[in-house]
Amino acid sequence: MTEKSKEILDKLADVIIENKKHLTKLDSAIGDGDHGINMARGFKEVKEKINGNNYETNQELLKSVAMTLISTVGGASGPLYGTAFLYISKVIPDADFTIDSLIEIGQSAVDGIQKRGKAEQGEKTMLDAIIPAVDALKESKENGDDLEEALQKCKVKAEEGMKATIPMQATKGRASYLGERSIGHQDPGATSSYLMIKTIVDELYKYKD
Amino acid sequence: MTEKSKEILDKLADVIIENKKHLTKLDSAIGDGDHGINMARGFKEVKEKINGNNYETNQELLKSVAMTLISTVGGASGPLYGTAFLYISKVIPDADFTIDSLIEIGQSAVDGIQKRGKAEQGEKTMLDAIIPAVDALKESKENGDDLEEALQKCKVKAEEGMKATIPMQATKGRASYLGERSIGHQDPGATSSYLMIKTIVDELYKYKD
Amino acid sequence: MVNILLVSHSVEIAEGTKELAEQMKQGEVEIAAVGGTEAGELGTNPDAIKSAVNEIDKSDGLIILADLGSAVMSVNMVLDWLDDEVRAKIQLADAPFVEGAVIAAVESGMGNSMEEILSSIESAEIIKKN
Amino acid sequence: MVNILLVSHSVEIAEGTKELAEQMKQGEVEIAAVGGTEAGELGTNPDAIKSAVNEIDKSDGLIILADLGSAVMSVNMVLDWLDDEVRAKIQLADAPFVEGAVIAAVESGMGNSMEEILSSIESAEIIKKN
Ligand SMILES: Nc1ncnc2c1ncn2[C@@H]1O[C@H](COP(=O)(O)OP(=O)(O)O)[C@@H](O)[C@H]1O
Ligand SMILES: Nc1ncnc2c1ncn2[C@@H]1O[C@H](COP(=O)(O)OP(=O)(O)O)[C@@H](O)[C@H]1O
Ligand SMILES: [Mg+2]
Ligand SMILES: [Mg+2]
Ligand SMILES: [Mg+2]
Ligand SMILES: [Mg+2]
Repeated sequence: MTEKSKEILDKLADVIIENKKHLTKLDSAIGDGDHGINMARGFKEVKEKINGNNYETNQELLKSVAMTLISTVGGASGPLYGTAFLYISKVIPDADFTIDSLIEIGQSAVDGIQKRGKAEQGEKTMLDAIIPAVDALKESKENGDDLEEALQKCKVKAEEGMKATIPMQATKGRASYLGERSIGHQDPGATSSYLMIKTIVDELYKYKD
Repeated sequence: MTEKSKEILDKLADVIIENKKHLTKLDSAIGDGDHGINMARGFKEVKEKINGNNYETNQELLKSVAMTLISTVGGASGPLYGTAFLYISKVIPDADFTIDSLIEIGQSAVDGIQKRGKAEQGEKTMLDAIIPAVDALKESKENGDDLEEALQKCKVKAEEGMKATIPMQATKGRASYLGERSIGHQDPGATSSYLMIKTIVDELYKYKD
Repeated sequence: MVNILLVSHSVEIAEGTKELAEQMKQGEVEIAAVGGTEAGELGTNPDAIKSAVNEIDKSDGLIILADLGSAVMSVNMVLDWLDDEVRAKIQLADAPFVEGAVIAAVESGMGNSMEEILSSIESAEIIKKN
Repeated sequence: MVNILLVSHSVEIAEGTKELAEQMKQGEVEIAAVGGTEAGELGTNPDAIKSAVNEIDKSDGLIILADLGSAVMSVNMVLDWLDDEVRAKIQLADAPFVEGAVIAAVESGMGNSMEEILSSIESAEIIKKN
C-alpha cells in the first residue's frame, strides 16, 4: 500500500539532492547559503530511512519522513517542512489520491508551515509556491477538472508562485534581515517547494492510468 | 631615585597576592569570583616587570606598572587600576612625598578611575575606599597636620570607606546586576583599594625619618 | 530555582555563554546549552533541544534563550510536543542571547521568579552598554 | 564597507559569533573577534583589542560590539588611546552581542552606512524573538 508513496518520496529526495547547489546558491544571495545543504542532508536521510523500513500505512511513512527531516535538516526549513509532513501524515489516505485528498494534503502542508513559521502568502517564503498550488487544486475541484488537468494546473501555479517571489520583499526568515535588498532574488524555500510539487505531480502522472 | 617607589610597589604587590583568596571570596558573593585572581595575576606580573627593569623616573616606573596591569588583569579592575596608575604617573614627583604630592597622587587615581568607570562615591566600588582617603589628606592639609598624622588618618578613612560599602547597593559593575541583593557584602574592589592604601601608608611610615 | 536553557546555532556560542553565565550564578541554578546541528555545523538540532528540555529540572520554571529565528522555530516545535502541564513551566524569552543569559543566571540565583527574571531580560534597557 | 569588531569575555562566544555573522555577510565585510584573557580565561585583554582595532580596515567605519560592562571599559580605554581622526571612524554599539553582529554583518554587506547599521542594531526591536 505504501510502495507508490515510497517511490514518489524517493524520487522527490533525488530531485532535492540533485538541486543542492542550485538551492544553496539562491540562499547565498538572501540568506546564509545553506538551504541546499540542509535539504540534501535531510532528504539523503529520508531515502535511507524509508528504504530501510517497512511501513503499514502512508501515515506511518509520512510521519517517519517528517521526523527524519526535523532531526537532520538543521535550518528553518527543518521544522517547517517537518511540520508540513507531520500534518500531511494525519490526513493522507492509503487509497489512490483524488483531487479531494490532494487538496487535504496540500492544505495540511500549508497549515503545518504556518503553525511553525506564522507567515502569510506574499512574505517571500515557501508558502508562495505551495499556497497557489493548493488554490489551483481547489479551483479545479470547483471547475470539475479531471485529476490530470488539476495536477497540470497545480504544477504551473507552483512554478508561477516560485517566480513571483523574485519581486517580493522578504518579511520572514533570514532574508527579511535584508529588507528591500531581498527584492530581485528568488526565494530558496519557494524553489525547493516548487521542485517537490513538480516531482509529486510528475510521479502521479506516471500512475495516472 | 625610584628605589623607594619600587620597594613600596613590590610590597603592595605582595599584599595583593597574599589576599588573593580573600578578594576572590568577596567577589564570589556579588560578582564573578575573580577579583583576587585578576589582581594577583596582575601584580605578579608587576613584580617581575619592575624588578627586571631600571627606571630613570617614578613617572616611567608608574607607567610601566599601569601598562602591566592593563595587559594582564583581565577584569574591570584592569582598566580601572591601570588608568589610575597611568594618571598617577603623570603627576608623581621624584622628590620625597609631601602631603601636597600625596593629594595630587590620590586625586589622579580617583580621576583615572572615574574616567574609565564613570562612577561616583556611594556606588559600592573601589572609589568608596579611595575618595575618603584622599579627602582625609585634603583635610589634614587644611588642618595643618604633619605627614605622619595625615597618613594615619588617610589609612583609617580608607578602611572606614571599605567597610561602608557593606550596606551600599551597587549601581556600577557586575554587582549592580544583583540590585538590592548586593547589600550586605563588602565590595572586593574597595577592599583591594584599602589594602593598597594601607600598604603604601605603612611603607611610607618606614621611611618617615 | 528557575533554570536556563541556551539554544544557539553555534555550539561555541552556546557553551561560551553557559560558562559566562555560570560565573555569575549563586546557588543551584542549572544552565544547559545546546548548539549547532548533529554534524557540528551551524544550525539547530530539535532532537538535542528536546533531550535538553526533558533532562533539565523544570519544577520552578525554565527560561529558554534562543539566538535567531530558526532556533526559535525549533524550540517552539519542541515545546508544542510537551504536555500542557510541562509546557506551562517554560517560557521562551524575547531577550538578547548573551546578555539575557548572564542576567537570568544572576536573578535566578537570587531566587527571583520567572516573571521577575523575564521582565528584566526582556527590557530594552538590557542592550545598553555604556 | 563598515567593518565589525567583536569583543567578548569568552573566546568561544567571540569566535562563534564571528562564524554566525560571516555566514550572512555579502561582499567584503571584515569581521574580527577578540575574546578572553591572554591566559585563555574569561575576561578581556586590552592588548588584543588594541591590535585588532589597529589591524582592521576602518576607512568606511568600524562598529565594535562588546558583551558586558568590563569589555566596554576595556574597549573605551583602547579607543581613548587613538588619534582623534581614527577615533572618529569607530563606534561602540549599544546593541546585543550576537543579534547585533548578525544584523550588522547583513547590513554592512548591503552597503549601509554606519548610522543606518547602528540605528538597526541599537533598536529595542532587535531583541524580539517571536
Ligand atoms: N517563517 C517562515 N515561514 C515560512 N517559510 C519560511 C519562514 N522562514 C523561512 N522560511 C523559508 O525557509 C527558507 C530558508 O531555509 P533554510 O536556508 O534551510 O533555513 P535557515 O534560514 O535557517 O538557514 C526560506 O527561503 C523560506 O522559504
Ligand atoms: N564603573 C566602575 N567604577 C569603579 N569601580 C568599578 C566599576 N565597576 C567595577 N568596579 C570595581 O571593580 C571590582 C571588580 O573587579 P574585578 O572582579 O576584577 O572585575 P570584573 O567585574 O570584570 O570581574 C568591583 O568590586 C568594583 O570595586
Ligand atoms: Mg539558510
Ligand atoms: Mg541556516
Ligand atoms: Mg570579578
Ligand atoms: Mg571578571
